[in-house]
Amino acid sequence: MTSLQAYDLMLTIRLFEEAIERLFLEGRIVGTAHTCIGQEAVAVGVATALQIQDAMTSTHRGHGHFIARGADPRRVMAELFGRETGYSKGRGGSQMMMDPSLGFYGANGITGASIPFAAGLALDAQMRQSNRVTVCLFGDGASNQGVFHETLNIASLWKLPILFIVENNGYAMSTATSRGLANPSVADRAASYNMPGITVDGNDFFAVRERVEHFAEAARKGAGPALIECQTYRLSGHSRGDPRTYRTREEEVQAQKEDPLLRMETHLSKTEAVPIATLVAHQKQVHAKIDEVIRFCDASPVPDPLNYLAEVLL
Amino acid sequence: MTSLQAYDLMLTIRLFEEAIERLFLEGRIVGTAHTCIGQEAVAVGVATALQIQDAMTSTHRGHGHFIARGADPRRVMAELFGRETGYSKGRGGSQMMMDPSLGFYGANGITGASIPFAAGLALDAQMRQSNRVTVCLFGDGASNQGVFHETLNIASLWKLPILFIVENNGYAMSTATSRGLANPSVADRAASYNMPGITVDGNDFFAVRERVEHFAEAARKGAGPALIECQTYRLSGHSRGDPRTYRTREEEVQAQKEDPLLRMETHLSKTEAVPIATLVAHQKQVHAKIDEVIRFCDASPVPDPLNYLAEVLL
Amino acid sequence: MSITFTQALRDTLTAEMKRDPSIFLMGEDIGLYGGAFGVTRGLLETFGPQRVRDTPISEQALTGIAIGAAVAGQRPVIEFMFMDFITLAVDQIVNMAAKLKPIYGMDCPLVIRAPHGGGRGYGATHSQSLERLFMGIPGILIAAPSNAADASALLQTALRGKSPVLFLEHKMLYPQRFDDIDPLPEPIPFGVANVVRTGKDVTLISWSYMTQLAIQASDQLRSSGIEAEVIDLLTLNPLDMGMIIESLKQTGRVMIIEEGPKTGGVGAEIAAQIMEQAYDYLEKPLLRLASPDLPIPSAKNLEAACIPSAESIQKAARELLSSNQGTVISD
Amino acid sequence: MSITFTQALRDTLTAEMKRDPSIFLMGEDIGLYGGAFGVTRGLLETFGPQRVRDTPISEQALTGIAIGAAVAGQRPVIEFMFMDFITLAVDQIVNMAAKLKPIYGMDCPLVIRAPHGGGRGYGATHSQSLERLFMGIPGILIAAPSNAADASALLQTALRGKSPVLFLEHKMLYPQRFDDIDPLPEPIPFGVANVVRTGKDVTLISWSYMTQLAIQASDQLRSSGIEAEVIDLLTLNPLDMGMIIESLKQTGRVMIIEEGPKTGGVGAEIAAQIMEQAYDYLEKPLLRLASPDLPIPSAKNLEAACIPSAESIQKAARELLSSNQGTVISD
Ligand SMILES: Cc1ncc(C[n+]2csc(CCOP(=O)(O)OP(=O)(O)O)c2C)c(N)n1
Ligand SMILES: Cc1ncc(C[n+]2csc(CCOP(=O)(O)OP(=O)(O)O)c2C)c(N)n1
Ligand SMILES: [Mg+2]
Ligand SMILES: [Mg+2]
Repeated sequence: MTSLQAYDLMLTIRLFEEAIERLFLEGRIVGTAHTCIGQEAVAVGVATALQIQDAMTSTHRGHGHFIARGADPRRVMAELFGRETGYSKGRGGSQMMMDPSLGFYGANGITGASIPFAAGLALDAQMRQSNRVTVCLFGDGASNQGVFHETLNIASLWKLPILFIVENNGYAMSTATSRGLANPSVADRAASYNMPGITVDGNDFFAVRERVEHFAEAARKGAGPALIECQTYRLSGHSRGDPRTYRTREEEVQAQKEDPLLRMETHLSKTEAVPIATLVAHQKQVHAKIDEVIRFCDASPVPDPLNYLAEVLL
Repeated sequence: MTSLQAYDLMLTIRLFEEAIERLFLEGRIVGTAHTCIGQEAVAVGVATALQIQDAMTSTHRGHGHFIARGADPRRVMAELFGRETGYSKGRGGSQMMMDPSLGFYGANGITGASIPFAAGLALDAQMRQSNRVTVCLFGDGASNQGVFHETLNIASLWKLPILFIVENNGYAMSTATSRGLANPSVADRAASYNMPGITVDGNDFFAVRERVEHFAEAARKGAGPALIECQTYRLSGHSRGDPRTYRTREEEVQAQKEDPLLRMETHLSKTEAVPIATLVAHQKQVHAKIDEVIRFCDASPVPDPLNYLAEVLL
Repeated sequence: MSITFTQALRDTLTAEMKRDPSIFLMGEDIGLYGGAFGVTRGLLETFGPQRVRDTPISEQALTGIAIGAAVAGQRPVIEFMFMDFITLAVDQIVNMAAKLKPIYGMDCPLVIRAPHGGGRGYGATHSQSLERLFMGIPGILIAAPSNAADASALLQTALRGKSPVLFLEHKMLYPQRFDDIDPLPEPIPFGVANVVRTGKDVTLISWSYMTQLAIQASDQLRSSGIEAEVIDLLTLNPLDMGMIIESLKQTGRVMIIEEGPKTGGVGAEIAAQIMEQAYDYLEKPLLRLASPDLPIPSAKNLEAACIPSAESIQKAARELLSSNQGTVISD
Repeated sequence: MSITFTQALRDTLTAEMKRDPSIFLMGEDIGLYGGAFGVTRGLLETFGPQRVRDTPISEQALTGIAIGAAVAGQRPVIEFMFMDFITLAVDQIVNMAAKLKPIYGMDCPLVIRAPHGGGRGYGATHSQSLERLFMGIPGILIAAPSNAADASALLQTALRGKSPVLFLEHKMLYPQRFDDIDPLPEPIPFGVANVVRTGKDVTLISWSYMTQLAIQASDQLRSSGIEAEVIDLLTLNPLDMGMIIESLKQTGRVMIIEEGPKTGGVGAEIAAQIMEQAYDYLEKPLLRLASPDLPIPSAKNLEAACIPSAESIQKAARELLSSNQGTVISD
C-alpha cells in the first residue's frame, strides 16, 4: 500500500468519525458510539501490516479498525443508523459488527472480552496450521481486566500466532492510564508472560506498520505472541457528551500537535514530496465518499422487526 | 515465638494433615480435603511474622494456615468431621472456615477468589488507619486467575497494606508450575504492578518469617503491597485419591530431602543445640494432641439440620 | 418538590454518607466523571477520594474488594457502569457474598448498584436486565424501584441492612422527574410491595421501569372502562406474595410484566408462587408479558419491537380480559 | 452391556473425536490427570496434546478462547472441573457466546461440560446446580441427562449442532453403572423428553440425577398403589412442554423436582409454562420440590437434609395426592 493510500484510509476514518459526532448532535443517530479521532495511525498501521488471511479483533472504539481492514464505510455507518444494510442488520450497533470474510471479528461491547476470543481464533489457525496471524486490539483500560492476564499467559504457553496490540490512548474513559495502571507501561506486562513487550509511537503510521509486520512475521514462523503498546491519544471525547473535564485544554492542544493525520500530511509533502494539490484532491474525494456514506444510510431501509423476531432462539 | 514453639506448630500441622489422610482412608470423614504436607514452614513462617491485629486469608489448602494463626485444631478437624463444634458448625467443610477473632478470614473453595477479599480487608484497615497488615495466601495456580491481576493492580494503585504470598508448591493439581505459567516465576509478575516481588525458600521457616516481617513492617509504614513467592513442594497428593502420576518418584524423593520439618529439626539440634530427647518429648506431646483432636471430634454432636434450615435466607 | 431519579439517588447517597462514615463508593469513573449516568456527580468533591473511589476496569476485583471491606465492617456501594458487566462478577457474588452468612455467619452489607434496561439503543451488551441471574441465588436481596421516592427509601434500607443488595436502576428512569416527593423519605422495609393503581379487573405486576409503563397502560385502560390494578414490587427478593395474592383475590386475573426475555425470568418465579399459593383465585391462566427470547438489538425500531411498552401491555391486558381460556401470548 | 456414566461420556468423546477432527477438549487437568472425575482419562494418550488441552486455572479465558475457536470453525468441548466455577465465565457465555448468532449471524458450536450437584459432601462452592443461571439467557441450549445412554446420545447431538450447549453431568451419576445399554446410541434431538415411568396419578418432572430419585420414588409409590408418571426432561432448553402437557392431561397433578434452591430455579419456568399452557388440566396446584433457599452445607447430615431424596419425593407426592387444595410445601 502506498503512503497516499494509507493517508486516504486515515482520512476516511477521521471524517467518518467526525460525521458521527455531527450526526449525534443532529439527532440523526441515537444510542452510543466511541470515535477514534487521533488514533487513525494505529488502525491503518496495524491493518496494512496484515495479510489477507489474517484476523483482527477490535474494541468498542472499532470503526477505524474495521474500515482500515477493508469494511465498506457505508455499511459501518448504516449499522449506526440502525439500517438493514448495516453489517449487523441494525442489530448490533456501533460496538457489535463482524465480517469474517474480511478477517474482521469485531468486539462485543464488554471491555476486554474480545481478548480470549482473539486467542481462540489464533488457536484455530495454529490447529489448522494455516498461515494466519491474529491481531487483538484493545485499550489501556482493557488491559486491567483479568481476562487479559489469563489470555496472555495461555497464548504464550501455547505459542499462539497472535499479537496483542494495546492502543494506549492515555485514558480509559476519564481514567488516565497512570491512574488505572500501577505500572503505566502496558508493554512491561509482557514479561509476566514471557513474551516480547514493546512500545511504539502510535501516531506514526510507518512505525506501527513496521513493528506489526515484524512481529506478525515472527508469529507466522512460530515465535508465539507479542505485546505491542501503541502510544497515542484520543483527541475526541470518550463517547458522545463527554465533557472531558478530566483533562486540561492545554494537554489537548499539545496532543493536537501530534495528530497522526498532520504527521502523515507532513510526511507526504516533506519526505515523499507529494504536491499540496494532490493532497487537496484526495481530501475532496474522501469528503465526497463520506457524503455518499450518509446518503447511502438515509436511503437504506430500516430492518423489519419481524425478521428479527422470527429468529427467536431455542 | 521460640524456634521450638514454631517446631511444635509445624509438627502439629504435619500430624494433623497425616491424620486427615488416614481418616479418609478409614472412611471416618467424607467430602474432600487438601493437605499441606511439606508446606508447613510457609504457614508457620507467615503466621508468626504477624501481629495480633493482622489479617490472613487462605486457600483450599488452608488447615495449616489456620492452625498456625492460632485456630484450635480440634475445631478445625471437627469441621471436617461435619460436627457442630467445627468452626463453621459443619456447614463449611475443609475449605470454608473463618474466625475473624483470630484475624483469619479463610477461603471459599474458588481458586483465587480470596485475593480481592483480602484486598478488601486491607482497604478497611487503611480506611480505619489501623495498624493492620493483611496477608493473602494463594497458590501458583491461583496466580493464573484474572482476579489476581486485577487485585494486585488495584492494591498497588491504592498502596494497600497487604502482602500477596504465593505458596509455589510446584503444582496446581497435576499442572506443574512451568506448564501453568508462561513465565514460571510468580514473583516476576510483581513488576507489572509496580510492587516488590521476591522469592524465598519456602521450606526455611526462618527465611519466610524474616521476609514477611520485613515487608509487613514496610506495609505498616505505608509502603504498599509486596508479592512474596515462597518456593516449596507439596509432598502429599493434591487431594485424597490423587495417584500423582504427573510426577516421578525420584522427584518426590528428592523433595523429601527438603522437608521443612527435617530442616527445622536439623536446625534445632545443630544450630540451637536442642537435645534429641527434648525433640522426642515434643513429638510425643503433639501426637497426644492430635489423638485428643480426634477424640474431641468423635465426641462432638452432629449439627441439627433444623438449625440450619431455620436460617433460610430471604 | 420535583426531582429526578438520578438526583434522588445522589441525595440519598450524600445524606447516608454524611450519616454513616463507613459508607463509601467504588466503581469505574464514578469520581471525576461522576459515573456514566451522573449519579455520583459531585460526590468526589464532597467526600474526597477515600470515599469515592475510581477503580480500573476490573469488575471482578472491585466486587471482591468490596465484599472483603464489607465483612470487615465497612459499607461499600459499588457501581457497575452497566448491569451487563455484572456478568464478570458473578463468581464473587454467588460464591462469596451469598455464602458468607449461612456458612460463616458473617454479615456482608454491600450495595451493588446496577443500571439496567433498554430503550436507549445501546445494544445487546448494554441493555440487559439481568436480575434473573441472582433471583435463584439465595442470600442476595434485590431492590428494583420504579420512582425516585422509592429509590431513595429502598437505598436507605439497603445501606442500613446487613446483607448484599442488588440495587436495580433503570436507565430510562434516571432523567425522569418526579413531582411532589419528599426529598428524603423514610426507609421502607424490603418485601413490601405497593399498589400504585387500584382496580378490580386485572392485576398487573411489575418492577423498575416497567411499573411506569404498567401505570400508563392502566390509566389508558381506564378510559375504556377497564380497571387494572398495578402492583409495584419494589423488591424481588423478598417478594411480597401476600400483596399479590390479596389483589388476585379481587381481580382473578394476573399479568406479569418483565423487561428481560420471557423464559427463565423473574416472572417465572412469581408465576410459580402464584400457582402454588393462590391457584384457587385465578380465573384465567396468568400471562407473562416480556421481551422475546433474543438479545436486545440496537436499532430503535428493533429494540422497540422487543421491549414491552404501554401499548403492548394494554393490548395484552385486553386480550387477557377478553379471552375465554388459556392463551399463549407470543410476545 | 454395562457401563458407567463416566465411561459413556468418555466413549462418546472418543468416538466423536475420531469422527470429527475439529472436536478438541480444553480444561483444567483433563490431560495427564484425566479430569477431576476421570471423564477424559486416557484421551490425552489417544488424541495427543493438540486435542486434549490442559489449561491453567483461568476459567474466563479458557471459555473465551473456546468461543473464538468455535466461531472459527472448531468444535471445542470445555470442562469446568466443578460447575460452581462457571460463575467465572458467565460474561463470556452470556455476552459473547449467546449473542453471536442473533447479532452477527455466527454459529458457535461449543460444548460446556459442567459437573454439578451435591451428595458428596464437597460443600457450598463445589455442589451447586447452576443451570438456572443460563435458563434465562436465550441462545444457550441446556442438556441434563439422567443416564449413560441419554448422556451419550445428547452429547453426540451437542457435538453436531451449531449452538453453545451447556452439558450438565451430575457427580452422583459418574460412577453409576447402567445395564443393557447400546454402547453408542444414536444421537437424539434436543427438546424431546422421555416418559421413564408411566402412571395416571401424578406427573413427576425432573432432569439429571433427580430423575433417578424420581424413578425410585415412583417405584416405591407403586407398592402403595400410587402410579407416578416420571418425565425425564433430557434438555431444559428447549423444554418439551408438549410431553409435559400430555402427561398432565392424564394425571391432573404435577410435581417438579429440582436439586437447586427452589426460588428462581428451572422449576419456576416449567411451572409458569404449565400455568400458561395447561392451566385447564391441573386439578391441583403444582408443587415444586427443591432444596431450601440456602447454600449446600458440607456435613453429610446437613447436606442430606437439604437435597431432595427418593423419600422426600415420595412423601411430597403423597401429600400432593391427599391434599384437597393449594398447599405450600416448606421443603
Ligand atoms: C466490562 C466493561 N466495563 C466497563 C465498560 C464501560 N466502558 C466502555 S469503554 C471504557 C473505557 C475503556 O478504556 P480503554 O480500554 O482504554 O479503551 P478506550 O476507550 O480508551 O479506547 C469503559 C470503562 C464496558 N464497556 N465493559
Ligand atoms: C475457580 C476454580 N477452579 C478450579 C478449582 C479446582 N482446584 C482446586 S485446587 C486447584 C489447584 C490449585 O493450585 P494452586 O493454586 O497452585 O494451589 P495448590 O493446590 O497447589 O495448593 C484446582 C484446579 C477450584 N477450586 N476453583
Ligand atoms: Mg484508553
Ligand atoms: Mg500449587
